[in-house]
Amino acid sequence: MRVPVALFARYREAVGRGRVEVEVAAGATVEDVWAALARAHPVLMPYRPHTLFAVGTDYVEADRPVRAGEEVACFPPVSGGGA
Amino acid sequence: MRVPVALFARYREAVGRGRVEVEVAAGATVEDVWAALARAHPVLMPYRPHTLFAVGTDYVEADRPVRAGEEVACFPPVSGGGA
Amino acid sequence: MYRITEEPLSADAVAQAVTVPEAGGVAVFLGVVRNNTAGRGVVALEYEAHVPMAEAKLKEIGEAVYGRWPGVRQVVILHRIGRLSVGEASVAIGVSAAHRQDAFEACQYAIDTVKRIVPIWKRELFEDGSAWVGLQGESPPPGWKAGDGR
Amino acid sequence: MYRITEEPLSADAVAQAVTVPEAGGVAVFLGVVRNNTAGRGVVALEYEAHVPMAEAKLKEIGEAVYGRWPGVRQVVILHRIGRLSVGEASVAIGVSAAHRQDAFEACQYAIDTVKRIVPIWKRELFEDGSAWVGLQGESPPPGWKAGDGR
Repeated sequence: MRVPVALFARYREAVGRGRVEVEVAAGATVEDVWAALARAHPVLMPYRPHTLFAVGTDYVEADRPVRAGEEVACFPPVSGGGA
Repeated sequence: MRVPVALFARYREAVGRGRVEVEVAAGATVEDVWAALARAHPVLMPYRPHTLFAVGTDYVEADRPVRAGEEVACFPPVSGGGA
Repeated sequence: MYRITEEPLSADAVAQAVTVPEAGGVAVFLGVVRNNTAGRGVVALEYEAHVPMAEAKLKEIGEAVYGRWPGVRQVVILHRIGRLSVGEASVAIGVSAAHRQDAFEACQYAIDTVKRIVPIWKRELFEDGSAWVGLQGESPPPGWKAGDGR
Repeated sequence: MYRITEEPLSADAVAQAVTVPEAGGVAVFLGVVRNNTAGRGVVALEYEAHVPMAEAKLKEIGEAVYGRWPGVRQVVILHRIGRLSVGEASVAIGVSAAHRQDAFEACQYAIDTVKRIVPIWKRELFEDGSAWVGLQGESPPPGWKAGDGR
């Protein structure tokens, strides 16, 4: 299945756009989506240890299965809020 | 000597004005000023236990001597500041 | 800036007054006139101050803040007097600091100390009367007559 | 009110939004763009957000506040995105409560939690370059080449 992936901050800049699609097998997890993303955009590989994942408006663990139609967001640790 | 006395809040209301003068002996203390004030305005007497005193812009103890030309302020516990 | 004023207070005024290029956090406190005290409906409050002493005490509080929190950049404390309606601010405090923890702590210390030492008094105006707020009764204790006491 | 916005933020906007007749204390926090980070001159910041998720998280934070501090009356959390100059506010939080201690505690909890969980990122623009802020390096580690890794 094709899974849309949203990228933010340095991930978006590294890839050159904020939204890509990856192809994964049915039953794939968020980790599988990341692996497909990093294969297509190897510049992201070193970021994996601190990467956060979200589906919809919630954080998810990497072992969460992705259902058809869901978008996965990948991004670095957050840094909003000011001082 | 004549000592000007400034009154605030319920003390001012009880006496009917915010500034009075009392006559005390040279070397009188703040407590003596209060006593003269309360003699002239007995309505103030029951307030003594919680009364605060100031000279200039500083709180003072009741046993502080009053020098000629100083004004003594007498007032109830403070209640500014909102919630 | 430490001032007793009859003019309305605003959060922006104190926030802007303490915003400086090296401060990253600004904490503001507003004390606002509530519509009730212990369930009794309040229409307005009247604040009265020993103005020169009150301004001196506000300044003392600000200087104590700079001493205790070296990270604090600017402190502003304003207190309004006169008649205030429900929802209006009686006190406005702004504190800026490089880091937010200092700003919060110092702002809280400032309002706690304002309430404790600054010679300001308030009277609550109810629909059916009024009362000075504080430790003493609303009037001489029941049964007391001029001439009692010492 | 929980919103990600490109418009300037103000202390008054959040203070007024949380002022209600039964609240006597209003605490406001503004996070403001500082002119330096660890001594390096900052010209501006750029904030970027996962907007729908960020607004959902702001709302979660507000609901957590109501749950933990029953005395809290109103909570507003606004975060600005886009390019901000030194002295402009990136985040504005307002909390009203019957008593001030609740307002301070809840406001501090809100900003602490915003920084921890809301998907917003900032990049610092220096006179001589820029850098994303956060745990990861500014770019892939030195010596890393595409094809390394798994």
